[in-house]
Amino acid sequence: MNEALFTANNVWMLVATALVFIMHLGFASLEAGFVQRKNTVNILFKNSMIISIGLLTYCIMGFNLMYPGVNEGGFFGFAGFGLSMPEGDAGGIDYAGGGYTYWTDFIFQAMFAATAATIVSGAVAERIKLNAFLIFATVFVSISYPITGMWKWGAGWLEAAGFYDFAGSTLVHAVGGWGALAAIILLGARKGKYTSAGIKPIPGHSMPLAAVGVFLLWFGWFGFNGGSVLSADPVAVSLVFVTTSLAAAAGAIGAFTASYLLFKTHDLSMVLNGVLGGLVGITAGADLMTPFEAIAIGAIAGAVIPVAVVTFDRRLKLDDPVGATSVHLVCGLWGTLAVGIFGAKAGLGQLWVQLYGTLAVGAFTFAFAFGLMYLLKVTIGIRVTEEEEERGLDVAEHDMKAYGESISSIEPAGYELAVK
Amino acid sequence: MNEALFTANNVWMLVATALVFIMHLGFASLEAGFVQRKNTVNILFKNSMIISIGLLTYCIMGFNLMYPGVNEGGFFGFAGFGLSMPEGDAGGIDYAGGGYTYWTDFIFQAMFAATAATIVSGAVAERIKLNAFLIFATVFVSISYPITGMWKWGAGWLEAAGFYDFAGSTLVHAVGGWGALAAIILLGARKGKYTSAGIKPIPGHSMPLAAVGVFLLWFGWFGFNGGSVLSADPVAVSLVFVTTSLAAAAGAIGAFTASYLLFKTHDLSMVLNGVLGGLVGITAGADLMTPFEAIAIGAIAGAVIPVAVVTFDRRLKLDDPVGATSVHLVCGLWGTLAVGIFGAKAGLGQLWVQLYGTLAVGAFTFAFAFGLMYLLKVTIGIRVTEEEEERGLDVAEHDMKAYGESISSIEPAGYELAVK
Amino acid sequence: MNEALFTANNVWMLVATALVFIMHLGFASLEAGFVQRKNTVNILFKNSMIISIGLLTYCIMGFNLMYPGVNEGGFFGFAGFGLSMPEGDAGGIDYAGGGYTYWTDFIFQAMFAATAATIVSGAVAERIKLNAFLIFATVFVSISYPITGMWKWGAGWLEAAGFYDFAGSTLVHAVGGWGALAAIILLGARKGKYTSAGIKPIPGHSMPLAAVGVFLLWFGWFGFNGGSVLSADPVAVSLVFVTTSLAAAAGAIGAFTASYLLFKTHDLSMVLNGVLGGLVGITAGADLMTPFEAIAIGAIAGAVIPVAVVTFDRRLKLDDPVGATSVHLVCGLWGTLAVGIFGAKAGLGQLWVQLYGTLAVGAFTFAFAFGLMYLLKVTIGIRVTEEEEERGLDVAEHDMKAYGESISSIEPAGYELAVK
Amino acid sequence: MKKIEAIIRLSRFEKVRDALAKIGVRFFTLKDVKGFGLQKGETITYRGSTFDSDYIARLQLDILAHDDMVESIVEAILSAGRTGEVGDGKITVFAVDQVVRIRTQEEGANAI
Amino acid sequence: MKKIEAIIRLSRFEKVRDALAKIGVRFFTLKDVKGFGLQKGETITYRGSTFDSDYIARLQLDILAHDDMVESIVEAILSAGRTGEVGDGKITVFAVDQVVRIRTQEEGANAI
Amino acid sequence: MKKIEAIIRLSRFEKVRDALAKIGVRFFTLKDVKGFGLQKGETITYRGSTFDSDYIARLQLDILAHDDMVESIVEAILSAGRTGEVGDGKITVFAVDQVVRIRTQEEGANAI
Ligand SMILES: Nc1ncnc2c1ncn2[C@@H]1O[C@H](COP(=O)(O)OP(=O)(O)O)[C@@H](O)[C@H]1O
Ligand SMILES: Nc1ncnc2c1ncn2[C@@H]1O[C@H](COP(=O)(O)OP(=O)(O)O)[C@@H](O)[C@H]1O
Ligand SMILES: Nc1ncnc2c1ncn2[C@@H]1O[C@H](COP(=O)(O)OP(=O)(O)O)[C@@H](O)[C@H]1O
Repeated sequence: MNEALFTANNVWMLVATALVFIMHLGFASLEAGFVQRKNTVNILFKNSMIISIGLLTYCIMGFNLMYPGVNEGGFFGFAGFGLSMPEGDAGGIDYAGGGYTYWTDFIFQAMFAATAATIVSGAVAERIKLNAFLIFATVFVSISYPITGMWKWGAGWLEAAGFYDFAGSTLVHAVGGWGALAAIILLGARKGKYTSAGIKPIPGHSMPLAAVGVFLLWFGWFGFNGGSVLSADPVAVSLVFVTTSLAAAAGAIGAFTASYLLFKTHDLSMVLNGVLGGLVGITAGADLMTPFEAIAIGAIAGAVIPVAVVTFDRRLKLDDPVGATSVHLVCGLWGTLAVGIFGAKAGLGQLWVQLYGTLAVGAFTFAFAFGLMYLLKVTIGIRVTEEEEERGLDVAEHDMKAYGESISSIEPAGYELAVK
Repeated sequence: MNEALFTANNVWMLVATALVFIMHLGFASLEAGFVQRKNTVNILFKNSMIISIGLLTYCIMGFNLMYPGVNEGGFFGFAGFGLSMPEGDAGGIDYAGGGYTYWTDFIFQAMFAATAATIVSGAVAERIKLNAFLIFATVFVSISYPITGMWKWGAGWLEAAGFYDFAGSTLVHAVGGWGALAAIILLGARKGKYTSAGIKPIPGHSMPLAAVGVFLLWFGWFGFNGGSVLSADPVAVSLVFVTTSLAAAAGAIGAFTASYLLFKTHDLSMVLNGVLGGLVGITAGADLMTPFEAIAIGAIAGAVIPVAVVTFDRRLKLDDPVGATSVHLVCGLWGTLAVGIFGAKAGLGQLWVQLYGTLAVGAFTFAFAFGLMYLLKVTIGIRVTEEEEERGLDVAEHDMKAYGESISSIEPAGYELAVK
Repeated sequence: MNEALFTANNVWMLVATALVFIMHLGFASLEAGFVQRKNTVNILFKNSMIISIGLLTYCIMGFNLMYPGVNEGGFFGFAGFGLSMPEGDAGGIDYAGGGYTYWTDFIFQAMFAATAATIVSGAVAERIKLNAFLIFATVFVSISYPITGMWKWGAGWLEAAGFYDFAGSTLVHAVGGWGALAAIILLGARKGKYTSAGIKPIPGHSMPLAAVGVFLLWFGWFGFNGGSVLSADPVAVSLVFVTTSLAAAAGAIGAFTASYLLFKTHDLSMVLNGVLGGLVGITAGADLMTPFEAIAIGAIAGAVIPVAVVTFDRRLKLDDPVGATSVHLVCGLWGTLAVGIFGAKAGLGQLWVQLYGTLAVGAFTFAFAFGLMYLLKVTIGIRVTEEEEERGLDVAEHDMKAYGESISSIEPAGYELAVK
Repeated sequence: MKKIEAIIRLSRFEKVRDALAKIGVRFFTLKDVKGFGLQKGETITYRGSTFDSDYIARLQLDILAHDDMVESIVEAILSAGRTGEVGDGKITVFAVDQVVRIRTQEEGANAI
Repeated sequence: MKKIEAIIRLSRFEKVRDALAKIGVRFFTLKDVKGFGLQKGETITYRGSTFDSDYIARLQLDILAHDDMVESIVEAILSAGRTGEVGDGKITVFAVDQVVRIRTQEEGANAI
Repeated sequence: MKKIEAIIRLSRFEKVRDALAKIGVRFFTLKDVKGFGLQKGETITYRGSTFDSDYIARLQLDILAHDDMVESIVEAILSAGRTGEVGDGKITVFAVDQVVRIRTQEEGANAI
């Protein structure tokens, strides 16, 4: 390994880190766009706090829980609090075979960690108490996520068992999705959503914000998947770019088609979720697929989205304003299983490992999240009052408005005459 | 060529790919900002679909039409459907002299391809039928764009003739602009735009969205032009960064000055379009210019924008809500010709090649786009009904609103007292 | 130095350049979000012009004022107008020890330069005359900023004195902050802000825009600080990523805590400013700190923000709509001093140099900015009329509205029935 | 013929609408208004300053009705729009000189 | 003096405005209102659920007029605002007790 | 009982509100309206075309008042709302048949 190659590798890993960071803006925009105007400040506040909390707790303990370097093949390990850079080349060129430095490793992984909590934030939007959510997110991201992460990426028992999850269809997305599911079961639906008269849709307040969010997520995913190569290996990274992009594109087409067949209309929110579904779906096997396999995985993920949304929303009456369970949980499962169906590792044996691997992670995460949320529910309470919900969390929790304005600047919608 | 240099080159090409991708968000934001509120979902929907369709069709056939590897110096070639990565080093370090891999080549080019269709999308906004547009975009991007692209970048007859187009002033921007022109001629102006009482301006609904779009386009252009070096050659790429930035800046100043002289006001939409004009203008010769030549090219492009906008809008009565024809067609032509006027290749001979080259591409593209659009017009129809146009395409085509809201969250513009 | 390493270094420096560029979008969004609706076009216009003016003037003279290559250890030097690339390797691999090319050097530094003026733009928003501001920004960025920049980065007297400012807590942020302070003193508060009845807050018109801006600034800061390593040195750049991220995160938590203690509410605008405070604070010593030192610096910066905002706003009655003085001036000072308190260079001697260094820069900048603004005030005037201020600068200066709309597209807030 | 203007809470809109439908009011016009008054508005904090928005968002319903319907409409709004807390709003009744239906040019009682 | 309130379609605004201008109405006040009623609103789909917005956006014009102008104003609105389809809206005329022009403090007929 | 409708400039709102408070008007309803008329609107330029927005944003205050308060309310608005430039707006007074307070069902004068 020469210094130049090490440098090129590390440059790529740092760029990937920055790209994963921007996914947090993607999530913030998407979720802000999909909630009502009166809850916009709240969701932006939560997402600003999650990335901050995520980075700090990962520095304090998460990183050493996830990559303990001990108890290989096991369920749990901990290398102590804080970060300690190995001296000299051991933290540099020799740290990861010339792929990246110790610091790069930490910061890349830290950006991932906060993602799981962000996924929950969208699902519980518009009704969860701020302090309960912040406590939940802190504990979830600093304990639950690293433990299941260690099982696979930290050389734990799933790694030993041959489970494959390239960039985290299970370890990040399904984990976030299970957390979201546990939370919305305990939390209940938004007021007025399920009435005796029927199910009332509660449209998000800004489609442009939502679309900006999805494009930024796609952009960030180049780092999320591309960085998971853990070096700048030209063929590997460029293949991942191709499979990731094609799966996202196929996800859009899949969702477009399925939602048109189901609802006879062109629903932008479905296409946007379809893109995300395709991205989540390809994530477990982005390095294993041919372009056409990537398209197949993405198209199926996209087509599943409208069905999943309607199932959660109407059949199960689980209220998820941004579709986080459909996108991250359902497509995360699908992507994990797809590794056993398509691509270089396809086979019944692999499919079986993928299945029990993802279920094991899911069972742990769901139990952890449910227990934690339940504890919060019976202690400090997890839901705002009905009146606060009606007024909106922006005023109730933040004394703010997202689009504040003084009276002297009220601007009526413009009207114009023909050119003079 | 050593592995480290290959890796560094390829890292840059992949970063450039991601940057070109984000231009699609730039276009989506810009176009959404420049249309009326009631057509916002529609434009976001189209732009989400175009990038997806573009990537998939380019994978299926576009790439092999544009880079057939056969019929050098000719007009047309096709290497068959689908992608096939050359085995071993032939698809890796040896694929492009160590510049990038086969996969990188495909995905970088694929991101470019969808751009041409996106340019059309803005010009036809607010009145085209969704299905007609999607069919048009699909055919345009998978057949017309690759064919003219092959003429130059695929080693076709224009390459042989010495035509120069570094990153696509003609092959991408003017092509998109000609497509837009053909489309708006057949489509006609928006209802109420040209009345007996005069010409009615129809202001876009969000200048912040438009400004975000332009900054993102500029950001992405570092990849668009910088990646067109096709390696990370330090001097070449950094020169391209300099010329690209200075031309954009000069475009802003040029448009600022010209629009102030013409209209006696500081029109933000003109300055934003001026930045884009400067970028389109420098694109053909970004690697050939000194800083001062870049400034000259950009300033002229920027100054041309207000004149072009007014000419299309008032003299020719061609209704183009986002100014795509002015920015991409006019400045694309200008940039192509500028290669014969400024910089390393300047000269009458070159100017002549530039002229007939860009006209040849334009003639083919215009004819193709006009024919295709005409076919759609006489078959499925290309224009929504008057009533749908009045209600807005969001409701008419998507049953959605961009800024939906339930009544209980109506928030009046705030009013405040002095601090208590 | 081999070519591959040079290429990898230069790739990183160019990526960093693009990231610093996107900070201009960050500033534009943040400032647009924090002003009233009626002044949105104006702030977007100013920010589009500043980056353009900044790049052009830096090309014409700023670069050669800041890096004159003469008068080392001195106060002033000038290498002549325009750019001239050293021939051959002298402008390439040999230019900066293989770190980057001459062109890269210029464009990276040019992106920095405009930042200082952008900081002023937020503080003076909603009341400054457009032409006065543009003249101020042009002169400030082409003369004042490069001169103080030369003192340290151009090998001037502060460099000789041992003053340390890694990426510009003083040279960029405090400089911008001092300029802002001088400007708002001369300009006075917005009409109606300080009345006999008390202090009237004037809420910004879009928290989503502000939040997007802050995330983009954080994103861009990876290039701002990471690029200031001036090579892609893996350990150095990755450490900077870690310290920068942790300081930003700690800034959020610091501002969250302090503003909750002070105001008993969860103020999003404070948390957003806290992130920026943390980023500004770490900037002077991002390469010198351990993670925990970075957290300490960021947390203190964040906690200082609410106190500083209230002090400027209520005690000093200096009206700064976006909090630029608190974020850039106060945290810039703090970050500069922190180099003498925390990290590898900590010590009383260093603290003393840091103190007089930052004060010297501040004194020059404040005097320059105050003098310049004063000159403009007594000549062309710097403030719009009361009536223009009331109508909003968008209409008064630009004849535009940020959210224009024709009457036929007025869309009432939606209301829905239960699903049929 | 009378015109009834009712200022109600946002949160009571659905109940009032349903109550009106039940007694046969098939059309009305709705306006977004702001109620200023002694009722406390929302407390807003921005950058460390707290202030009071001294209004509350309200809805105004305008209903044209035959004289004999007025009483039952008022009743319906009273019972559906009431929370009992300060700020429930007001109902006002005005005399109308003339009503014309634009579509048919019908006048008077037939136009309602 | 009378006050005329006319609820019209958005799409008829320009015609009505021009018709009013032609008969010499130089001032009026415009409000954005929502019409609830039997007319079908827009069908909206969101994330797979379809629902009906049960109102349509309308404009309300308030015109103060001398008694002798009322008839021609009503005529003008009737002819310019009519499409013949359900939902064309209504014109209502009210008696006014007093009008004052703020600028000049003129009262009554002179204030209009 | 009377209803007073006052159309005023945005920039005079605070003065008018304070003037009303001083004479004991504790409640009113506020509406955003657009004034069309001879007063020049704002000139807007967009992509090189100049046009005139032919309205100006205005506020409408609706105040319910006892008969004996009407005069002083009109006075208060006249003095606080006046700039003397064209476009200061108008005050209109209407007779009210009936007022009911929703919270208490009080009717008539007590309901104001
Ligand atoms: N005198 C009035 N003139 C105009 N509007 C009024 C008047 N009194 C009340 N309103 C309107 O009715 C709303 C609620 O009435 P309010 O008197 O506060 O309720 P309550 O009768 O329960 O005390 C107010 O916000 C205001 O919009
Ligand atoms: N009784 C009423 N009270 C108040 N507003 C009404 C009434 N009837 C109609 N409107 C208003 O007029 C609009 C259109 O009138 P509508 O009766 O639907 O038209 P048409 O007379 O053609 O059937 C409605 O949307 C509503 O705003
Ligand atoms: N005849 C009218 N009918 C309805 N509204 C009117 C009428 N005259 C004036 N207004 C309203 O009052 C506003 C200002 O009045 P205007 O007559 O322009 O002021 P001035 O009396 O100072 O000339 C107008 O914009 C309009 O909203």
